[in-house]
Amino acid sequence: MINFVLLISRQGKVRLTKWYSPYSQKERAKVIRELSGVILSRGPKLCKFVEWRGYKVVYRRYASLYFCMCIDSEDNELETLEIIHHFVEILDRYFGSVCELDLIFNFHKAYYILDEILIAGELQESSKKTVARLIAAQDSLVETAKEQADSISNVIAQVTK
Amino acid sequence: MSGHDSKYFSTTKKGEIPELKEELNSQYKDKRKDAVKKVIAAMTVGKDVSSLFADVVNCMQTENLELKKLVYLYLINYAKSQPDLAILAVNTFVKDSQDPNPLIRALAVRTMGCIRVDKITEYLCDPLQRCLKDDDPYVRKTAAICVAKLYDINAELVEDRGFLETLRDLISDNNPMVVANAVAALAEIQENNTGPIFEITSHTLSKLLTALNECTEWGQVFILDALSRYKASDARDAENIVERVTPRLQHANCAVVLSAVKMILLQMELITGTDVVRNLCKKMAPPLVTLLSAEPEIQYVALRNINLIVQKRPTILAHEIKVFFCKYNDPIYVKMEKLEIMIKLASDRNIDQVLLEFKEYATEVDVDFVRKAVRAIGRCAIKLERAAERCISVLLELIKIKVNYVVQEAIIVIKDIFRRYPNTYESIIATLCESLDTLDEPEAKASMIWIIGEYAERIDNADELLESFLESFPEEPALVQLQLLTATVKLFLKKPTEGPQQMIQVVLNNATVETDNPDLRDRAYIYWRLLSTDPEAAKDVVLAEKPVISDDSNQLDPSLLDELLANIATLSSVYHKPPEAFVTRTKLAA
Amino acid sequence: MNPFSSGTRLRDMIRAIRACKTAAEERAVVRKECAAIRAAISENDQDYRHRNLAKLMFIHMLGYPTHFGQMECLKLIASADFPEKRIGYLGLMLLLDERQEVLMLVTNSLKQDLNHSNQYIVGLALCALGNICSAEMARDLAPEVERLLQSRDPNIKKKAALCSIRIIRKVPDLAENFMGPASALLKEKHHGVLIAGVQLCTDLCKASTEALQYLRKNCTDGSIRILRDVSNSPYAPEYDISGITDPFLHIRVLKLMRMFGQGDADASEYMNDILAQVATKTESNKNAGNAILYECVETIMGIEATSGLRVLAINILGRFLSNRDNNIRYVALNMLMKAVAVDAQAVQRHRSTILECVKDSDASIRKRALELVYLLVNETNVKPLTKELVDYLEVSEQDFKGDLTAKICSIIEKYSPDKLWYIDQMLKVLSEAGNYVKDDVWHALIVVVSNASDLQGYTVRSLYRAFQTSLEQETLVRVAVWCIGEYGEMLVNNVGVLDGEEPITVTESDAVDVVEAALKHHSSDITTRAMSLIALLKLSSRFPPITERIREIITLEKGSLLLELQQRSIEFHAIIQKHQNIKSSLLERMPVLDESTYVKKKVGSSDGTLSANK
Amino acid sequence: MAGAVSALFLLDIKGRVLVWRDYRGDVSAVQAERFFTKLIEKGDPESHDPVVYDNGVSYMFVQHSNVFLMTAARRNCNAASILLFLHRVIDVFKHYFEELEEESLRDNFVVVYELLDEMMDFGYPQYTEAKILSEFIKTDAYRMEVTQRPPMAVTNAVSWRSEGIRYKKNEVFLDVVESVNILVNSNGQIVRSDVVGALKMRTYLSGMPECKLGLNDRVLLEAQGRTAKGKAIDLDDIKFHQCVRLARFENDRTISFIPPDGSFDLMTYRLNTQVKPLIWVEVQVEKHSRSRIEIMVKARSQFKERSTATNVQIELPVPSDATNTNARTSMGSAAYAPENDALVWKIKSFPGGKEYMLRAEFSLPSITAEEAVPERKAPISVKFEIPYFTVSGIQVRYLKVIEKSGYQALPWVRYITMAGEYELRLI
Repeated sequence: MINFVLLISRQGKVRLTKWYSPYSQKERAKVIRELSGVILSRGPKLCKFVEWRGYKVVYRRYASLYFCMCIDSEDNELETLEIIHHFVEILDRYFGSVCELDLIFNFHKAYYILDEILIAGELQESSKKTVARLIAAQDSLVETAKEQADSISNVIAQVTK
Repeated sequence: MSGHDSKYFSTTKKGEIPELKEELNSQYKDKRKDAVKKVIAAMTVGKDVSSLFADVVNCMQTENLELKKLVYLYLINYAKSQPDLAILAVNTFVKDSQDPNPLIRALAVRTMGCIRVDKITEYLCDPLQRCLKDDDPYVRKTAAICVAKLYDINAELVEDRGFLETLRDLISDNNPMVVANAVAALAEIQENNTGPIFEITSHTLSKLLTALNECTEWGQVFILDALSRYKASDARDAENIVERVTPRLQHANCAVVLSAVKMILLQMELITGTDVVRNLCKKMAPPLVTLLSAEPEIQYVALRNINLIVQKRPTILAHEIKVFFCKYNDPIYVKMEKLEIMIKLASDRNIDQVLLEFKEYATEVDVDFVRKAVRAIGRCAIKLERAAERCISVLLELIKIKVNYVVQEAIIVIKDIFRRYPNTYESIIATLCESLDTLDEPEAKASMIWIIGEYAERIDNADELLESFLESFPEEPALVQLQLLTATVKLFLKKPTEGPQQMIQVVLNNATVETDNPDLRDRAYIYWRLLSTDPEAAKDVVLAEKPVISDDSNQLDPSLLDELLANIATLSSVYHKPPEAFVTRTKLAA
Repeated sequence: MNPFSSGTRLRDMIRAIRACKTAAEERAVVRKECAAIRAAISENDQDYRHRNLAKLMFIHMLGYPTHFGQMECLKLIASADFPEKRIGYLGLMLLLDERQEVLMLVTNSLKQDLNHSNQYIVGLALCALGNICSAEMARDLAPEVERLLQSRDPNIKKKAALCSIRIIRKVPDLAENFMGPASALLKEKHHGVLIAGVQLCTDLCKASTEALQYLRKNCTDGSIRILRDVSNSPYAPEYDISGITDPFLHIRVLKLMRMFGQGDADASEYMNDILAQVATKTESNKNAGNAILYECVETIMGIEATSGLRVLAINILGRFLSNRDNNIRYVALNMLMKAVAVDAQAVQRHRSTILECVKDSDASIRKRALELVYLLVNETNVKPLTKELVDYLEVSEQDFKGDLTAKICSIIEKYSPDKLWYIDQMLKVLSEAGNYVKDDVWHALIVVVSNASDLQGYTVRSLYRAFQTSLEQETLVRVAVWCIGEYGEMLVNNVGVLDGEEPITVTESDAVDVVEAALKHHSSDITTRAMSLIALLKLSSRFPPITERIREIITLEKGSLLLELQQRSIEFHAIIQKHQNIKSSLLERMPVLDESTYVKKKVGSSDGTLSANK
Repeated sequence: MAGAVSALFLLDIKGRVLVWRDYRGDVSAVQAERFFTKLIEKGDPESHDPVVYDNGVSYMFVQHSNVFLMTAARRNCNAASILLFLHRVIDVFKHYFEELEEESLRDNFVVVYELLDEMMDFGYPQYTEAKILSEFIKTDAYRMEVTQRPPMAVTNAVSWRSEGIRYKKNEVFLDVVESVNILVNSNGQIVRSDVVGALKMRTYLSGMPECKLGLNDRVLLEAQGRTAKGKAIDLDDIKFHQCVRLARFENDRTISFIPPDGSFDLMTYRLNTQVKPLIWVEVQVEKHSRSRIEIMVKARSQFKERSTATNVQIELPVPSDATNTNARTSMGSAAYAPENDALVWKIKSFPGGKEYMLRAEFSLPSITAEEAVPERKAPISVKFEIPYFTVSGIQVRYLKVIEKSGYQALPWVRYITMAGEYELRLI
């Protein structure tokens, strides 16, 4: 299983963290510090796996961002690389040529997407199209609610004018 | 597999190197300059631009000082990887070293010395020779350092070409900066050499003391540090030197002050007049205290040094303990050092105040600092007999708060208090025993076990208490096992009843056939043999009278202390280790 | 209106935080923002609750405390509207985890939402439950989830399946309740549901043997069919990854098949064909294909496969090992470790390649390779392999020296053909990397030496020589000090000189010099110093003429602040001073620890720790 | 004895190299990484002491804004000198780029390299006078094609001042600034107090002026056999700018110097006398329930009525998750400053012999933090300024300026006392 997902920038800034196993706040900070130290200093030609406290951390770099997933030692590292890429492609499709800033200012959307891909640290959906459809449906639910709210406040505004 | 990743999140450029190559060979001066800047920028962020070597060197022949500096910088970086190409640059270097502009002459000789390529070094000799005798002091001061550079690359060459003599001549140069750099260079060469390269005679001494008044602050440090090797011939000589150095204590530069303090302390060794010594101590105190108003990093170095100084001359800061009280915003590393010094300066006169402070610190949030504060209280008890009781009552107060690490730290130090004042404070053992189950740190456990063994005859249930540790004997760290072994032997010798007799069997068995630790086995067998051969002798040996331990606040061995004092302000004095403990002579093939 | 609810937008807050240059600046901005949020919370501000929680999530991600906002998640979840619920659940998953008591308060809301008519709201609840539920909540809500496994909506079904995984991980007892619904999922067509269902089955097999038996019986065929379908599937753009249809499904079903085939010849038999097909037909020029091959190899190794299939698997690993991609090399090394148990000979063929990997510039590969080399050592190759590794020890990176040293020592201990070789190798390691050698290793060395009476003279002399150059290597110093104490006279008298050994001239006083140096050297710790004291005591018995000098050295420690040193020095001083008559009997050669019982004990204890870990 | 450093690194906040200058070729850029790994091993870099040792290399560092300045050395170098040098490097960079931060270093890396080359040679500190350096190392904006030469000052005995400076109006401003440092225990006892003074000068003088400063220094006045009209004072420790002739001062206590151009600290001094706290603060804390806390504060000025403290600011610590902090004051205004976990009470003007009150209330959230660490016990800190007043009673008796061109230059002298580290511990 995937124990946690970590997204860190080249500058060591955390862009997304998702914990599927319990870690206290203090441990989380320590994990992030340790791993960013190890991963950011690895050269581009080295393998994308780091053994760490009996687990394996699989990472993949996209420009300035490192996507990391910590898996159990018996899990398939090569598949995890594909899961990371799967996530990135869906992000890319959603944001339209995704960039780091998209993930910073819309971090909650990145989380929504991740929640359609992984649950309980396991893969949920292998179809990018399906994920996109589910997210779009939920986004539109939110939009509708917002429009309703706006129109209500408009009505109120009209009345109280 | 990274091929298609780049399309995400990225803005990469392609073909940077060929583009730069083209620009470097542009016919326009400005374009070339910009290109070299780009190359240096790339080098700065760690990209490998060594393949542009020939193109960059081509830009070297220029009137533009800025461009020249950049090209030189590039050369320093890559000459080693391209020694054959680096030779191409030699002509320009030689030419530049005769440029009418002293800035360029100095730049050339400074840079050449940084290019650690043997072939180039030979070409360096003639320009260096000239520059050492240059009219401009700026060039001479640069050349002086360059001799040390050359020596580092090829010592023989330096000796053969007589550069050492020239360097020694520069000590008499009329320019103080040149003198200072010559001193720095000579001192360094001497350091790597067993023969007498740089002997400080009384003649050089007075030259250097004169230069001291005129050179830059950094130069003053070089000179003072070099002079600290000088051995004064007698007390009068020493006093003279001290007199010339003392004004440096008023310098705003902390490094100058510390190096001056070093000089004075060293010379004081020779001075016999107690008045003179007392007077000097009085003079040094205020500047040392003022160091604590400096930047925290400097404070740290100062505190590490003051720690040494007060071990040698306790009176210097005897009345200044308050300045070492911790401020709320002091960085933790400063607080830790202040604590050390507070222990050293604690006296019967100020102990009440000091204890109040320690108590305050013992309730802070930083665990290491709290532990250190607790230990400090105990160490004051060991140091000050008349205050011991007050210290112990503070420790007991802290134990009552029942913070685990505070209790353990307290027990460790109380064990030493018992060793310092036997038969005085044992009444508190009962209180200590209450915390027995909470001990999980080896040192605290070992200390408690020692206490039980040592006072077995006064603790009614000593056998029960010790027995509670026996079950886990095989899993305990060696430190605890060894104490448990000795404590059980003591118990048995003091109370040779059935219970202890069984316990000693268990322990001896555990510590001989059930372990592979040779040290533990040796220890157990010796006890075993002793007990079985001659029980009376065993009593005599194991329960032999212990000398009372002494005050541990000046822990350093006197000869080491002297060596460290001779190294005041240096890393050695920060580490409290002799230089050979951390300076390794291996050179990296970087 | 409180003065802080300036009502900055989420975007503006993020911008303000990004503009900070130092940690201190950032802290100040965040603290101000948090104070404003706290004020809004205490005023029960509804309009901004949504936004404030979003801000808190961002702040939480940066590592600041956000405990005061936890209740806000619950309030949002309890709201009737989807937008509120969506952000509330997200906050719940980010700001809380299973260990917080507050989490229990959400159980009721979850229950309601699991029964909601809106599938997306059900989805949110399942997701939250699947990601952070505690054992208690798992028990409370398992019936709801079980029911949702039979929902008609694939979105709910797949989420419920994964949520079930979390539930049985937290409460394995519940596994049986899920067997039936789980096996039904394998008949679905929807890939998401299939993937989730396959995983659920795999986890059920791990959780309970009963489930394993049930599923093996009912689903082996089904799993084989899924694999066959997906691997023979024509081009399916929705699931295609570099020419392969749904590698994720491939891999997960291969995993499940491994569960079924493990130790079951019949089930394995059924799988042979399809595994052979996957192993031979899968494209290996892209990562996705390799991921499948890798999983397939593992399944082949894990089940009762035919020998032909195993050869196929080992060959795939051989190809992986020579791949230029470091990822592939890494997984090859990883899998070869499992292959050793199946076909050691075949793995041995790659030994030299593997040994090169130990020296790779990639730390991950080095570590894997070292583990593998360790498994490959046997009596015939131990000498050359050890030499390679010891030579490499000298130039290896500092960070790697610890692992490397441990492995070398363990190889030497396990496979040494003779004691002389063992001692020589150990001394080399101690001199080169003594500071990385663990206690049990040097203890064992002393056990061996004390059992080899013909080699004691040679050993003590070698140690004496090594000491001169490796004074900084703590464990070497300890072993040297102990041996000099115990066998001092053999050192001085050149007892038992071996063929080809150069005799040396060491006086009694030279021997004492060495121990004294160890006692006083700045790098010596308390153990080394304590051992030096015993060695000195022994030497006073071995070399009576210099007893007085030894007594003087020992006396110096009588005031030592270090308890152990003081105690020893007092005792030893008393022995020398007052009990000369019994001294020699106390210090006779120490009884030897019987090597065979010792080895047995050591193996026993390490087994013990292993089982404790399981 | 004292060796030199091998290289100087400028690192960003995450420990990555921005610029580095290799002086001796015996360390590599990898070293910077090792340094940082070692540094964060134990957590926060800011709490690490400034000397880090790893495998034969000693690293010394200081932090400024988002930049680490670090040297790597394989020898036993002068730590005091190097660390101080790093601080001077900061000053020089600040002089050049106004702000020293990652961005300014990146934007100006060419000048940074040039400066590193000039300030240090072969690992030995050489020259750190920013003003003089900027005469021959120019930033892009001021670069000229004319060939630069080293200013005389670089190697002169007067290394801090160039020749040929001209002003139409020759003026000297002298500010005497005294900071009161005080630490009061929770029982109201003064634990420590001292005064640190500085004579801050700004000179706008032509040519090479010789200056002489006279103070009411007891030692000097007694040596001259004079009893001053006013009070003579004892200064415990005096530190002078390098322009002051130390030997001369040692001899006859004369403060004579050729000043640098512009502003500098001519001298600093320290006074160890027990100072009566100029502003006294008393606090009472009442916990009404676990979540509601009330504090009452009294502040009293304990100096003469004719003086007035200005910009008084009293910082009262509150827990980091305090909510709804409300305060009422009898004078000035109080506001919650969450960035400092404090309630800040500001009083613009606080005459001597007065007493003001503050009453504040706040609540705490019902859920406590997961790993609730005990709160740091911050003290109350006080800031203020009292113009026209010094605690020590120091007086500038004269400041003579003599230049060969013979111009007249009038000195302008001001006195001010302010709070330094002024802390009162809470219970």
